[in-house]
Amino acid sequence: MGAQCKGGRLLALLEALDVVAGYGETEILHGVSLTVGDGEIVTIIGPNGCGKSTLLKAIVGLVRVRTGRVTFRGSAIAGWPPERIVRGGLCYVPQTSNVFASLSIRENLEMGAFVRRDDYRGRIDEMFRLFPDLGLRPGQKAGSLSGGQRQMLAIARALMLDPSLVLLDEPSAGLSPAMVGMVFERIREVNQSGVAVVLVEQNAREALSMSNRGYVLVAGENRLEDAGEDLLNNPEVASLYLGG
Amino acid sequence: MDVIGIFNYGVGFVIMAGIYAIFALGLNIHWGFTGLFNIGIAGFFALGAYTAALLTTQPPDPAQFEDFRFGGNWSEIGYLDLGFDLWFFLGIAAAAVVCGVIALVIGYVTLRLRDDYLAIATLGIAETVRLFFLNEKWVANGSKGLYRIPEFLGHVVSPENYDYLYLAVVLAALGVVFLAAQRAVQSPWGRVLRGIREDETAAAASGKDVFRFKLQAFILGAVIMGIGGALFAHHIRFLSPLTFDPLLATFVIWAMLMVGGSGNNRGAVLGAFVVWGIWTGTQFLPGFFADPNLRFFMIGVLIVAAILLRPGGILGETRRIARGADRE
Amino acid sequence: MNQSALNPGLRDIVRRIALGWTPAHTTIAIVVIAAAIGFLPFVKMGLVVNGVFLGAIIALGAVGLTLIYGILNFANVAHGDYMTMGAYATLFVVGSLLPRLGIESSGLGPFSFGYSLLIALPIGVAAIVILAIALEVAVYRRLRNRGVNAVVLAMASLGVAIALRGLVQMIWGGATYQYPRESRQVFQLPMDVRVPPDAIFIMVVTVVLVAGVYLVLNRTRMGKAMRATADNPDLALVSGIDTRRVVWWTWAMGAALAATAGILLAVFQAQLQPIMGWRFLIPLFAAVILGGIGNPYGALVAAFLIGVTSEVSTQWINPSYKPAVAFAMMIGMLLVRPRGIFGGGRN
Amino acid sequence: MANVPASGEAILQVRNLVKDFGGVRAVDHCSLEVGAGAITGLIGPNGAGKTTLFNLVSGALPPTAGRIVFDGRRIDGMGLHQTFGRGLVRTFQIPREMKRMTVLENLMLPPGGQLGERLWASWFLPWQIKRQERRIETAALEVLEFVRLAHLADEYAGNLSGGQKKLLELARTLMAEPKMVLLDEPAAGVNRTLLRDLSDSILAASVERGITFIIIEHDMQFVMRMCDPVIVMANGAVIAEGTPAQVQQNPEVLEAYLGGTVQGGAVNGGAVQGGAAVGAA
Repeated sequence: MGAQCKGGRLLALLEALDVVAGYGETEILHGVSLTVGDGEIVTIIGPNGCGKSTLLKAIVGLVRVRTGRVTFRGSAIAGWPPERIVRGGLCYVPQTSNVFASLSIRENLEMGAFVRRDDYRGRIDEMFRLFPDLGLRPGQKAGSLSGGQRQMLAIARALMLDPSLVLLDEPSAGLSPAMVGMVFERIREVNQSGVAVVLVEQNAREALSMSNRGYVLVAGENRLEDAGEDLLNNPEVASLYLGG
Repeated sequence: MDVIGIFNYGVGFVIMAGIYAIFALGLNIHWGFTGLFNIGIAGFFALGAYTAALLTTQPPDPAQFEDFRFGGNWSEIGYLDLGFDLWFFLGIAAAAVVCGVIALVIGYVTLRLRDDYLAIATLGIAETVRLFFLNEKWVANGSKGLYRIPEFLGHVVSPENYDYLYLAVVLAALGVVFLAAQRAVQSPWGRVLRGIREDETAAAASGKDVFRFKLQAFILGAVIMGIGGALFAHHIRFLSPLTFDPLLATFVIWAMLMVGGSGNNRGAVLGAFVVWGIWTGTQFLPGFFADPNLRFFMIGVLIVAAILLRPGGILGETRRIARGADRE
Repeated sequence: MNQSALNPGLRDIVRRIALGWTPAHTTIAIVVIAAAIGFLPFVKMGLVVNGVFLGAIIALGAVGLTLIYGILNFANVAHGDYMTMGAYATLFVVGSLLPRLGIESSGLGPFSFGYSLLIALPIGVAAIVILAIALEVAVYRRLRNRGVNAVVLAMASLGVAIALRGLVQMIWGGATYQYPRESRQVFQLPMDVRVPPDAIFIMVVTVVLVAGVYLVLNRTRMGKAMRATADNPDLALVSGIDTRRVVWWTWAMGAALAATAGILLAVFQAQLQPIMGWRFLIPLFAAVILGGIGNPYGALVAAFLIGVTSEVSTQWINPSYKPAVAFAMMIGMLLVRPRGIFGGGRN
Repeated sequence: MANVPASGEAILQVRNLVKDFGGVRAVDHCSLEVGAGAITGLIGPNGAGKTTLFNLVSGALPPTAGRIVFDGRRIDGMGLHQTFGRGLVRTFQIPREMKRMTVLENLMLPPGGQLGERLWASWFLPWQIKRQERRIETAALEVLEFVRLAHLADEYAGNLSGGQKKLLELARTLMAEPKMVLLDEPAAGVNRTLLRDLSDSILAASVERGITFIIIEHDMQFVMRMCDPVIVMANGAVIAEGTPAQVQQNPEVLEAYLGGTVQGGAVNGGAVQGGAAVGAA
């Protein structure tokens, strides 16, 4: 197992320990653990159906955690409703239908700031600086945006709360290669502004190359954990994907 | 009331409850087995009743009701009068056919769409039927109503004993409808309906033409309601558009099915007797409790409570255990 | 085949309120308006104007009904009885409560009703809003938590509708009532158009409320959250939107609009009956379906279309067939374009 | 890229199939052939369009363009129940059992040509129906034996475990006596014991009944053990096809899973045409 590149337990921003979760009678996660430090980028990869997306949903409260602990900034958040978790500064971008298609760009961002009581107009301008594409026509309906723009809008919506951690579920899915590069570039910028990022990705190469650490899940269990670059060069990863 | 009075009251009660049980069986085909939401039972009720009445009732005195020209003229065609009350059966058959045809049209338009469109369409047809009979005075005398609807074999029995005869007629009809409904839902046909109710897509993936089966179920339920309406007409013997108030022609029947147990034909019949018992029984309660509007209120509460507390009703659906032909 | 039935994971709750206006809509609008203008010479203007007033009342009810349909995703069969309750609650205030406080009036200026009705109206509306939220907590939320499908929710609303009407009859009986009123002169306009002053009041209230709905949906946080929830309930949840409050606001707006529609209907037809709301359901649902389920602007346009058409139809057919005309329009629409005039609704 | 599968002739041909959802193209000029009698694996990263392809082939969704030929007949544009009638049956990723019907009843539903599905027959021909019912019941019990669910015959289907529901799905398709079965993630969420039952049942159905299978699955061990050939989809099109070993060693496949660079995308683009060429061959 790879080295833990963080100072100690207290510094962990998010810590999931032996999380068991699933839908209906089907158990998808059989005890998965995950640690994210302040300001880190952590990538989770693994074959389809290994439970990557379910893990994110369990953390953010969309899927019930049956056993195990999830702590965020020291408080145990397993069992909290999503909106309470979100208010605490942990935001989540689903893989598909992650924008309100019938709302305008600006309204989408306002919805991202729904729990904020203060004046968030400055934050919207910040998002427009970070994602200049979005600022061009803030009145445009999100449904008419291109795939890449939608993805950016989805990330920007999640950032409206000024979170300390965002969970991104396959932000590159279905995008053209050029767009993928752009989205990853933005994610790096977001991270540089001090936000920790958890990425669930198909696009393992690109994602791991910019991550501090990576996890490989297989069949709802942790299989590998290592620094991003090291994982990338690990031949075991390929065999995990294609069996044999 | 003396013993005979109570007994006669009981006969009247069973006749009405039996007619309602037929409606509950029809609704059970719609909702209980197929999941079709029909809130316009009153429409089929009225169509069935009027159709039967118009075919059997003597034409009116033209001097008295100038507008009323149509009703009953057909029953004068003498050569069909074979000395036996053939018109009674023709009326029931016609009531069934008319309701079936209307159901075919409504179902054809709405059953491919979202489930709740059917509800809105049945509501609309009930209102349209009511308005038709209210306004088209030439058909059925409008709001003044149809009088003197003949009794089946009325000349055979003395008037004071007539209810016994009609009780037998209603119970026989209920028996036939019950057996037909029971056989239909217990056959593979009913299995397809329940499959559609449980999961339409899965039923389609099992090779069933969902639309066709839904349409058949909707028509069969409506036909049963038409028969119920016809029997009602010959029992009450006076029809006006006001007779078919949604309360007594739609809501009560829903309460009967929900209380008795949707998805179970025995439950539908039981529910009809229980709810009709509550409905007629409470009028003997003292003071406030006898207020018919309290009963109205309670019917609504009963439906909501059944959904919330006991979605299966009193009996609920029985699990169909394999007949065990080749087992053990 | 219902497409959402293929996505069981998302359940059947992903719904959108279509607010887009495309060139196709403009074309349809132009064709309809052109046809209407071409038809105009054969039509009595007075009927058109009456139809607009009727359309205003339908619009109030239908906009609320379509919001509930779009956001809570079921056909609220009790909507008409919320109208009835609103009318009767106001009757209680204006007829019983206020007179005890010495407030009695009728015939305010050109209107048949008095200022006491203007005091009673918001009280009656508030009562229905509270009633709607109480029913949400007592009935609908429990069923939704149980994960029942839309038809069972509609069933429950049928029970609610019956109970509400029973309640009205228990308290007021089946008799016909009126708000305190005085007969007033009707404004005579050219082309045999006659406008009762009350109708102008109805129009003003409708315009104000519909504009209010527009502002709430487009300018306020909660209104945008309502649109967001209708669009994508799961995403609304993870965006931190308090969906429970969204549901309450939806009921509150729908019930307030319904209650107002009920009161205005009672003013317009100068009488209250327990069945008035139930009978009104058909034009309401016709407007909702014509306008595309969940689309308040579609419902608005469709309401006036239905109001005018059914009123104008009385030139040739018996006036009491007005609901049947609305019903026929709805069936015609289902045959041709099940998603409504603007295509925004869902099938 | 591998050649056309060795086993049998093509029972299913898909040509230039396209499906758009709004602005998103889920299936993009997809072409493939499936040989009769084979167990074909269909793999690919999330969002590759595998389930959409199933929906199109089975008639749950209409295609935007392209054509589908099954058993010598065009079936694109048919509905679910029509493709079923031609012997093409599917399962769902999340099992869709009839919850308030028993396991046995669930299985007695699919057989086609049931006399008792006619209303009049249910009234007037009870004996014939009873005889037919007995036959179907026997067949259903046999299938239940076959998938090792016989002890649950009278249980409500809604009360089964997730894995048992997967078995029930498979059993349901077998009841239809199909020519071809599309299985959508049959192994997901199934525990190891039941998984063995499941793969045994599929293999036996293939060998004993000659049924053609196409299986979408993410459990690679399962795929590699069961399927030959394996077809790989990415971005809505076929990018590779071959024996499990060939696919495992194909660098493009790994690229598709681990994420291609810009060059990788170009390679994928080339492979799409290659896939089409294979289909046409």
